[in-house]
Amino acid sequence: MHSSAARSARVGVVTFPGSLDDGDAARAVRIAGGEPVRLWHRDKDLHGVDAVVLPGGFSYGDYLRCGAIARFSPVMGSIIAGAGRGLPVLGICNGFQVLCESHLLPGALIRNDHRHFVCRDQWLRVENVDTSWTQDLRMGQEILVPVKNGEGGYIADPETLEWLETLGRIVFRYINGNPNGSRDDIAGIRNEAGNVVGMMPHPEHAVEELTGPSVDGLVVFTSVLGGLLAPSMVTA
Amino acid sequence: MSTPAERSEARVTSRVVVDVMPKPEILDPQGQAIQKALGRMGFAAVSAVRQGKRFEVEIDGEVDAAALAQVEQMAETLLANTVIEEFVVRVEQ
Amino acid sequence: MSTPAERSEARVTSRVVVDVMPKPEILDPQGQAIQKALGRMGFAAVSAVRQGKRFEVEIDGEVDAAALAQVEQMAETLLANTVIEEFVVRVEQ
Amino acid sequence: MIDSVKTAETTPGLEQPFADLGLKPDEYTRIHEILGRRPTSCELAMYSVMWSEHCSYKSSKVHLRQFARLAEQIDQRRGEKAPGAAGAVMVGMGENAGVVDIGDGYAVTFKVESHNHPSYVEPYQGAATGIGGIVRDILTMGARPVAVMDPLRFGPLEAEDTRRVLPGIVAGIGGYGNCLGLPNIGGEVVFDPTYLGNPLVNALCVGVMRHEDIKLAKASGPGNQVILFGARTGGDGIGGVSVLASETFDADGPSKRPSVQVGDPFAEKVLIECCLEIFAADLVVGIQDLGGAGLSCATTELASAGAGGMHVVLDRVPLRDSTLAPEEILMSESQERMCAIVEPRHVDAFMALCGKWDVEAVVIGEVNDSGRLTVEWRGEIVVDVPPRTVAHEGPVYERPYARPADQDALQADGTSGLLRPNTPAELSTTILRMAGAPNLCDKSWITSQYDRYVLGNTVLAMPDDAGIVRIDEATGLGVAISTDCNGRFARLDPYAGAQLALAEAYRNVAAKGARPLAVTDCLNFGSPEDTGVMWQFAEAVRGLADGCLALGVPVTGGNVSFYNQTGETAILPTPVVGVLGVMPDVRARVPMAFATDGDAILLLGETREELDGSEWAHVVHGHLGGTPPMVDLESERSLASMLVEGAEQGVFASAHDLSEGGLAQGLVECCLRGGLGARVELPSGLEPFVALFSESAARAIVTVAAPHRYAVEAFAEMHGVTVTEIGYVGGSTLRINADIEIPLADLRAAHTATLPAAMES
Ligand SMILES: Nc1ncnc2c1ncn2[C@@H]1O[C@H](COP(=O)(O)OP(=O)(O)O)[C@@H](O)[C@H]1O
Ligand SMILES: [Mg+2]
Repeated sequence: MHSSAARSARVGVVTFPGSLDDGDAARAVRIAGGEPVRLWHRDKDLHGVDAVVLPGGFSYGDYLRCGAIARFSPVMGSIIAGAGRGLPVLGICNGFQVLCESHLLPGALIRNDHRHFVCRDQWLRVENVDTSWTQDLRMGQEILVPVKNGEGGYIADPETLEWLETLGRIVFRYINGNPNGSRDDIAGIRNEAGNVVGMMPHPEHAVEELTGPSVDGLVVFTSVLGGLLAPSMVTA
Repeated sequence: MSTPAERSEARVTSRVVVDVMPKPEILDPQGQAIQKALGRMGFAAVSAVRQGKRFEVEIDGEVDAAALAQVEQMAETLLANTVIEEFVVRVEQ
Repeated sequence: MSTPAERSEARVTSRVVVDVMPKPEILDPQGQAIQKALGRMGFAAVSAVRQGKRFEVEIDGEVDAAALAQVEQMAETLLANTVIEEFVVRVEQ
Repeated sequence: MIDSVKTAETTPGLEQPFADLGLKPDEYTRIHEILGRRPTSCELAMYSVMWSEHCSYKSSKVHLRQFARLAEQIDQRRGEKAPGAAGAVMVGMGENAGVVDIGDGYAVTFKVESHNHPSYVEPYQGAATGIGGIVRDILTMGARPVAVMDPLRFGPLEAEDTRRVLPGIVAGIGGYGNCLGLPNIGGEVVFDPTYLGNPLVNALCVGVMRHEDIKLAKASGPGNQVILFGARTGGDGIGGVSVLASETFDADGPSKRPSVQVGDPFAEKVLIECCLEIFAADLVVGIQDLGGAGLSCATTELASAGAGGMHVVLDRVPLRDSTLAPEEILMSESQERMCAIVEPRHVDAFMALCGKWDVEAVVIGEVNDSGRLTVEWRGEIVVDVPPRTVAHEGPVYERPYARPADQDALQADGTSGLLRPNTPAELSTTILRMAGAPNLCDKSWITSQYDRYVLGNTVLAMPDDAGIVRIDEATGLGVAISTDCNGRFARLDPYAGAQLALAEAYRNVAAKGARPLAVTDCLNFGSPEDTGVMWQFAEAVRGLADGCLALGVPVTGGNVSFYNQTGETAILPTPVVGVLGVMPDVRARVPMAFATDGDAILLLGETREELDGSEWAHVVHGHLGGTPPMVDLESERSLASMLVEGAEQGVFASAHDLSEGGLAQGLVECCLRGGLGARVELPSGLEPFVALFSESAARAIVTVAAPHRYAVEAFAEMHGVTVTEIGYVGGSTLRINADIEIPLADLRAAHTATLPAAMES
């Protein structure tokens, strides 16, 4: 796949106090063939990672608004700056919420319309493969990954929803049932450059036959690693 | 259904506000989390924060004593959990 | 750290209230769910409910213009998500 | 005016409200004798809360001793039969939770506890803090908590109060457990009228550690520092232990609201991570969580297990509410707090880790060898007691018990006279009705509110027979747990009922391929002051102890919850039993879902006509009477051996234990889980109704692909298990004999509609 000289790509996984799926995200990176690097919320230094995952959980308890407090942590300052320079960033669930609160992605996530936490296996349709995190998926491909959230309803003002649609910024959509009242069945979106993706479902929980409903989530991680290892992007 | 934005419509609706706050003696993890965050962000003068809920209830017709009593009852039974929260009902000026 | 129970202590603290509500153009599923529940419970006169948040911020010292400006800034940056919410800051009478 | 030890000495005659604190006159007198003077108000608070039923086990102690002997008895037997590391009890009863060796240098600790009364008063917070409490118990042992479970009991599904209590309890369990990042891997939901004014919220947690990491609640080493860390102390649940756990509610129910504890799961999450780093750096010599009875419990237990003496300066306790009195600080049940004993040279490192996680920590005292626990407040000594007398030498009651007068009549009133479905149409209707009955219906309205995926090691979870978590990614070593109890059986015969609960949990674990190792239990009963209830309790304990001995699984810990009753009516005796099993490689797990068209369906075990206390009698006739199914622990053992060995050899495509609802319900569940139908021919010689709905124990259904048929027969013969081939997997209907055929879609509709309909109308 890549020359033996190439080091494996280093993917940072941030731990905020209250992060829960950080270990799982790191495991997914490892299974995908990358090297996970744990990043601490108070540490501005990104330790030279090639990409970053903001994992699921309840950062700082998420009592105010999901992701609202994490957005002001030192590590986020560096990640926001990095994202501006093209650093691939994936926000999963709470990570997605942090990305919205950071204004790296538009819109917001609000309490599920049925007002319960929901954990279930969810079918998604891939709507955009032009991102660092979905380039190895197929357009229109249907994948099965867990969702688990209490505040997963994606919302934005009508104009934003419209341009997300017309500009192809919707990356994943819920199919066979919307688990949380997300507008337009939106499960994941991207920024303009395609390096930043936020998604409510949990690809890191679908990387092993033994523990997940499928291994469909693995491709999200191999996508970014593949991109990083493409010769043009390997840092000398 | 009318939304607050439409309250100038012909039909008369009135707005009653229900403020629900954690009882002072009850632990308020939300408030504590916010206070700490504000501290980290440099807002040093804040000595305490409490987070509660605010409901805006639109009622058909004028707010009379009967209507207020109804809202009191909604607050008591649904909007607030009186084991750990207290509430205030008031008509928006 | 002082708790609200200690408000009457010698040190002067003032309370500023921040009300945060979903913007009118943003769907409020929580409000809708509450309205439905109220309907089921027999409160028929309710035409709409919106749910937001209420923060009580205790500030050391008197509330002057500078303090209010600080709270405005807290609301803008942390307490409200201005993408979907609007807020009002006021001094508790 | 501080009621110090000095004041107590000079005012011997002061009248004290011991009765309001739940102390009996003779208990109060004993405190005088112990101290040689009247207690100070702080001491009175401590003794009253520590000698309450909840903390002292004063009514149950004499019975629970049977469990304490078990591990040794079993070890002796096991020593002769099957030597091996896994299964040894490393820490037995009496600590915060028992610890079991599972091999490869790993140990697991697990325990189930009740939070029944608080959850009735304030369902969300009551259930949430129930999870918080049991997780801290597990953490305290030095383990990383890895999963939770929640056995629940409610009043009738359609009752108004159930619609208040159930959603709140479920949201609280989810809200707290999800935020801690602990997968919920199973539990129970049972509805019965006796729980209407007294729902049961039991919470189980399991944790993992390396052998060398086990921690004990012990304050040894004079000069060592006592550090209180975690949340600040507030007025939560003051008197909660004695008032909430020892007295029944007034007739007017929840309108009278005692103070409640509010949980902060985020604080607990950082506390967990902080503790695990502290353990990893080996910075504590002893540790104890603050649960019921708060500081009173933690300090007296730590002190009496260690050097015997401790001095605490109460003024140093960080408070959330500065108006708290010293008595209240000692009794406060504020959540998310821990108490550690740390050598002076490690205090700085300890504080640094707390700082890293933003956890407040304060040195509140020091260990000494005075043999006394002394507590100082505003410069005066307000407590000076021998700690053992508080923590371990509370009153012990030999409560009188007697078989209730109506027990014979109850047992005589069997189900033989009840009208049974007979025609294919009637049987068909009954199968559908049962599939949708509250106790048998799909529980995903509840369980989908729980995160089952977090930590990435959940191999099986609800609705499968047992939850399984992987412990070692490299080897696949893992554990399986199931909790069970049929309170109706326990009501008909508490001795047999407790054994049936044990047998079911044991069988559930084995059906997944795990070898059962150890037991935890939560004994939920009515008032111990009622001789009939006390008899139920004594019988259940005796039954469980005898059963555990027979099955070779020791009880490593548990919990007793008394006073579960509304007015004079006690709940069904509910000895919830949790069985933990080990799997050397979790890849061998056997799910319940029918897997492949054409696989043979085999019924293992023998079906007798046993319908007394059955779900059918309950659902269709509202009847409870007769005698429960026969207990045959030898058969349970054989069946389990066959299931485990078969799983290890990979011969089963699916396996599911049979219990409530019998074969009919078992088939429905396997079909719906796999989305595959079945063609079943009921064994001849039994009335079809009996074959379908009898609840005989020691049974399971397995499916087997053709190449493994012979091996399964061989295993069965080796273990003496009766095997009956009853059909094969296939189609989109459940067909039974020639004349019953129900589309899976209809079964699914009936099975899944019940809870949403009840909760969302
Ligand atoms: N409160 C609950 N929390 C989590 N899982 C539950 C709960 N109640 C029931 N379950 C799960 O639903 C499934 C069916 O429960 P039950 O009917 O008691 O099973 P069985 O009779 O086979 O022991 C099991 O997997 C059980 O763990
Ligand atoms: Mg069961």
